[in-house]
Amino acid sequence: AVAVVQTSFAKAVQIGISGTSFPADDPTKRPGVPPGERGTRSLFEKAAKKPSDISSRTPLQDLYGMLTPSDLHFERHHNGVPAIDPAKHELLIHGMVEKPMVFNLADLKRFPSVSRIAFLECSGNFRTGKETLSPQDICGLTSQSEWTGVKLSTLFREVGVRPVATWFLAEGGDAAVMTRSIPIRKGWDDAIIAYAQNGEALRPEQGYPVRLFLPGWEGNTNVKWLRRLELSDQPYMTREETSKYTEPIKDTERGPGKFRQFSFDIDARSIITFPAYPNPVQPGWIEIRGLAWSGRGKVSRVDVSTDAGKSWHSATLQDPILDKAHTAFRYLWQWKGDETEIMSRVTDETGYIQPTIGQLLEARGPDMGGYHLNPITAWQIKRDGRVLHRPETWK
Amino acid sequence: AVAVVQTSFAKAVQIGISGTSFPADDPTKRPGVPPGERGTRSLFEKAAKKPSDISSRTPLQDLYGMLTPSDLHFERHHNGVPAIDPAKHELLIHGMVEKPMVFNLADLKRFPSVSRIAFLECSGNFRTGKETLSPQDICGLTSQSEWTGVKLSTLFREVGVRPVATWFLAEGGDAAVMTRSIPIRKGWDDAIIAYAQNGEALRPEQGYPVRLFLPGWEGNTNVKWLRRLELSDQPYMTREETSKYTEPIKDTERGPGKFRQFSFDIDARSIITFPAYPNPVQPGWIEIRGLAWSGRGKVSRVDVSTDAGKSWHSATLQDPILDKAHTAFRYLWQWKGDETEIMSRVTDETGYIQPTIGQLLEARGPDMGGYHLNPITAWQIKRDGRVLHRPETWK
Amino acid sequence: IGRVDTLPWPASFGLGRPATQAEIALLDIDIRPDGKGLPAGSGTATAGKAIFTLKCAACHGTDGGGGPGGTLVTSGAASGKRAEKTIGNYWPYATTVFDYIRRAMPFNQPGSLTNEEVYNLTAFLLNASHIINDKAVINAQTLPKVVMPAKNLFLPDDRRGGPEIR
Amino acid sequence: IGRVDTLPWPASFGLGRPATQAEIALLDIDIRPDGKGLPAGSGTATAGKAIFTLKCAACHGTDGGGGPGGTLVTSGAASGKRAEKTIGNYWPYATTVFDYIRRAMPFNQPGSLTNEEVYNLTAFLLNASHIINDKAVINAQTLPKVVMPAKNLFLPDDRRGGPEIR
Ligand code: HEC
Ligand code: HEC
Ligand SMILES: [Ca+2]
Ligand SMILES: [Ca+2]
Ligand SMILES: [Ca+2]
Ligand SMILES: [Ca+2]
Ligand SMILES: [Ca+2]
Ligand SMILES: [Ca+2]
Ligand SMILES: [Co+2]
Ligand SMILES: [Co+2]
Repeated sequence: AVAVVQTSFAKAVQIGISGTSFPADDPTKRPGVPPGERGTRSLFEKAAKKPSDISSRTPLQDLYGMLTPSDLHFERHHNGVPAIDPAKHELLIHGMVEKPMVFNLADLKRFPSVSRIAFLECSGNFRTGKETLSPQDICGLTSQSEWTGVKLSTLFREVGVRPVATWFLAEGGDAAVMTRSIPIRKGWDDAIIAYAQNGEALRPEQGYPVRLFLPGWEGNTNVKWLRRLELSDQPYMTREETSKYTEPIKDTERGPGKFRQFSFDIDARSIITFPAYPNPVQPGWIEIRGLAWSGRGKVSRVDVSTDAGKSWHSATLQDPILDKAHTAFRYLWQWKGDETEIMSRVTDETGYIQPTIGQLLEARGPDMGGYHLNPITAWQIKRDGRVLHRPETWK
Repeated sequence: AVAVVQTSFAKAVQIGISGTSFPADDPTKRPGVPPGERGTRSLFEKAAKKPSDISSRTPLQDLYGMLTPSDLHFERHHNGVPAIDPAKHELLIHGMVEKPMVFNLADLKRFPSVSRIAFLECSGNFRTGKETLSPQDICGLTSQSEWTGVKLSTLFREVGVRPVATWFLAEGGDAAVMTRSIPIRKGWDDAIIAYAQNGEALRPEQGYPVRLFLPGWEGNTNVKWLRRLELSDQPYMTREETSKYTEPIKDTERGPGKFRQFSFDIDARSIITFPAYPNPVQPGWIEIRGLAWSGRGKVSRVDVSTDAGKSWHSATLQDPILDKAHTAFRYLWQWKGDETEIMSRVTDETGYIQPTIGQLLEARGPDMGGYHLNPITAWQIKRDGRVLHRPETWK
Repeated sequence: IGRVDTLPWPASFGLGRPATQAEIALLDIDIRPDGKGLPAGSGTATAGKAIFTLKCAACHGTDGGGGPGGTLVTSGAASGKRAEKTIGNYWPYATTVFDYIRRAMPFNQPGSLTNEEVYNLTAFLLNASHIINDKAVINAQTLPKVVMPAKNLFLPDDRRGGPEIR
Repeated sequence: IGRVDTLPWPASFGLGRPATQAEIALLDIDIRPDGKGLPAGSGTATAGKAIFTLKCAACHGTDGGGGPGGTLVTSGAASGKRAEKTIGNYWPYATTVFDYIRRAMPFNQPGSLTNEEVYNLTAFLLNASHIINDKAVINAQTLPKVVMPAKNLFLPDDRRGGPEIR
């Protein structure tokens, strides 16, 4: 068919009046691809995650709006993505319950359901130390989806959680058999046993066929490939919640050398994704764009500075501003070609204002580790239009 | 690597204590797939569009929440999906403007931007006539995305639209060189020149690299692969807006045989997507689920009947309820195994109540054609659990 | 209906580039009902019939009477309810025939016709639909003056939301 | 902290099936700090060392001193700021060593160890970290009683939102 079109096109060029002025691959002059079963992505689009051995980062600087395409959602797993047959997968709920029960996927989908758009961020989502870092490098371990599933409170009710239960263990069916202990209040509050993401079944990298989703809480607690929940009157002190997702703090009463444990909440954070490394800018009007979010509720405001933090201007927030969700912000700026630094600062509805790294250091001590770092992040704008990360140094 | 794992797994079964009780393909016993550049979809998931020669329908009965995965967004085009090189694509705006201008994709992306979640529906989105129709068959030409782009009003301002201009022509760069005339008020109001969808670049099937998006207006006016806008003081009377997207009406003053033209608004509509053909149900508690939307604003309420329309119950609407957007609704129902019919009925914020096909016939006459049909749609629940469409017959 | 400008924005963002008359002319292929956009050239039904037989009849049938690409030629007003909707009974403006054929046909070789060919094909289809006689010459002056049987069939949308079903 | 039930819902949706004790036992592999979950069996450092050399040393180094899979054995409290965080200075409960090894190690053959092997490896790593002596027998009774150097290092989260940075 292509050959026929090309031949007739060549003829058209000879006889046509405007044919000679159009490029040979003019898409108005050849029938396109017929309707199909699955859509495609343009081969000209190159947005991709950046994988390491243990994670893969969302290309924030290449995205638009507040949602993350499911196949660009960040990955973090502790021994790879398992291949799970949904017909064989079950969720066991036992321990301090009246009725230990097993639910298959069809059961879970029949319960009353809920959907919400919310971010998911790894608490280890921070990098700095050199100028050539993009938003993806600095903070690509956050993504946003519409999650659908059954509220965990609905299942708690079904199995009859005993009043003595204060924690539950969530266990994955991956090769790491990932486990975390979760305070029961989160289960009653807004935890979701999610089986869908952005309109379709969860993607394998996000826990197919079923995961725990804890709005606003650090990524690792959102156990993927969920196979078991055990209700208990104490935490299990798993490796992840002792030797891993804990961080040095400054304890003014009991002295130094203490560590924070069960630090679930994601502190409010924002980052400018445009302009950002590696994309240069031209002088003129620039719409500064970025994302802001908080694990404690809604974004109240975002301020932007274009003079290295000397003055701040209120950015426009894109509706809808959702609870525990990435919120797009924008600020219109005229860059006249002078060297400067631009940065954003979010305030959430609890009144928490995103700190500088200096404020974090002062509050947490000089050895504050790599978790829950949410500092204001600055981009240097060079005279030639290059945009570079302003590295933070403290160790 | 796979061979090594399998060998060591066989050994593990011999020496392990629980190994013998787990299936041989237990995903907890072999490392999974490492982090990657693009995520995958489980091979167990089969949701797909249903293509015809001219369109392809979204599998509404297989989806969750309010968003449509981009590769399952419905397709409707008039001579295939073109392959467009974004570096060569430009948008020309001319006609009744002070400054005829050409914008390339980089230009468009630098203007102040906007994002919104909204549905897109083809005005020919209705089928009936037999019992074995699914939501996809009946109304799969509607989908929802988060669209990002520049407001057309921003570009109107840039080119200096003259006060005499009352319409504009939108023209696509596909093989049909699709054209529609649009009243200028829509351009000033909420039209978007969209270049992104669900966080990433538009998909080719949805108009890559740039399309017109007119919230709440019939799909055909949302010209894809947009290459040209011409401002005018009259409509162009293109083939699509005369011989095609027009429909018979009852004109009580001027007699029969009249046709409605420039019928842009999508009337409010809803459909139950679960239970629905082809999926049978079991007796017991069933969460009736569906989507409701209106081209004129927000969904105010959805009522559900489980007794063939005799009584109606208010359904729960899933937050956020957005302007001109699919809104998920739910109603909990105990099915005791008796034969019945279930159906949903939306009311939008203008007070418009979704009609029955009888009401439509009475208002529009017996020969009302196939566009803008939004009747209440019923599912028959058979004693054996089969769920069948209740066909509407009027011709 | 322009807009009073109250935005705290620059008058221009300085993006894009001015369009030249030459590049506008290349893309500006639309034809308005008043004939604006019609190119030089002309056509007759007789010449059009020959081209139609060669390039169109395979999909639309001999003389446009029907085929896999649809029926183009029938006559009678839309009141004859069973009649297929075609140029002769459902196209309110003759200019649309020229515009549509030039931009979209033949379906398998869109954009391949010369203006002269399009004028001839337009004349042929209008004549076959009993709208013009077989001597009529169709050009930029005559085409907008052709009065189509469907001219007064269409009414603007009166749906406005609210309780009323229309 | 159960909840008073005010939902207009049935007491049960009747979905899912009761879990049998046998299937719970198969999946219930976690070990709590109080020892709940520990299976029969026991281990010693000497036996553990042999298994470690065979199945673990390639990734964690001879005696756990470090390798591509990370360092398992160092000693000294966390106050020695440059010391790597390991079992000997950063694991508050000995039960976690058993739990984690059994569920996740060896990395390339997870879930392949017998309980006896896990007891032996646990004993080896606790001994190498100078927490138990090389004669100690580790089993369901003794493991929860092992007092770890890191026991009192951890404080609950005191971040609560609001203006204060913590
Ligand atoms: C390969 C098949 C094919 C050929 C050849 C072809 N057409 Fe078509 N034609 C179609 C199809 C298919 C449609 C409908 C397109 C759509 O729905 O958007 C159509 C539509 C039309 C219409 C609009 C009909 C209506 O009622 O809206 C006209 C007029 C037309 N063709 C004229 C022509 C002319 C003149 C030629 C020759 C120069 C031609 N066609 C050659 C397939 C063809
Ligand atoms: C093929 C490589 C490999 C082998 C073999 C291996 N490990 Fe590991 N081990 C790892 C990796 C990688 C990690 C880190 C996993 C993670 O980050 O989730 C790890 C983590 C650990 C940890 C946790 C360390 C910490 O501080 O959190 C322990 C304990 C451990 N391994 C013990 C063992 C034992 C005992 C064996 C043998 C039975 C073993 N490993 C075999 C690669 C290996
Ligand atoms: Ca031509
Ligand atoms: Ca993952
Ligand atoms: Ca085993
Ligand atoms: Ca399409
Ligand atoms: Ca024109
Ligand atoms: Ca247990
Ligand atoms: Co934490
Ligand atoms: Co319409």
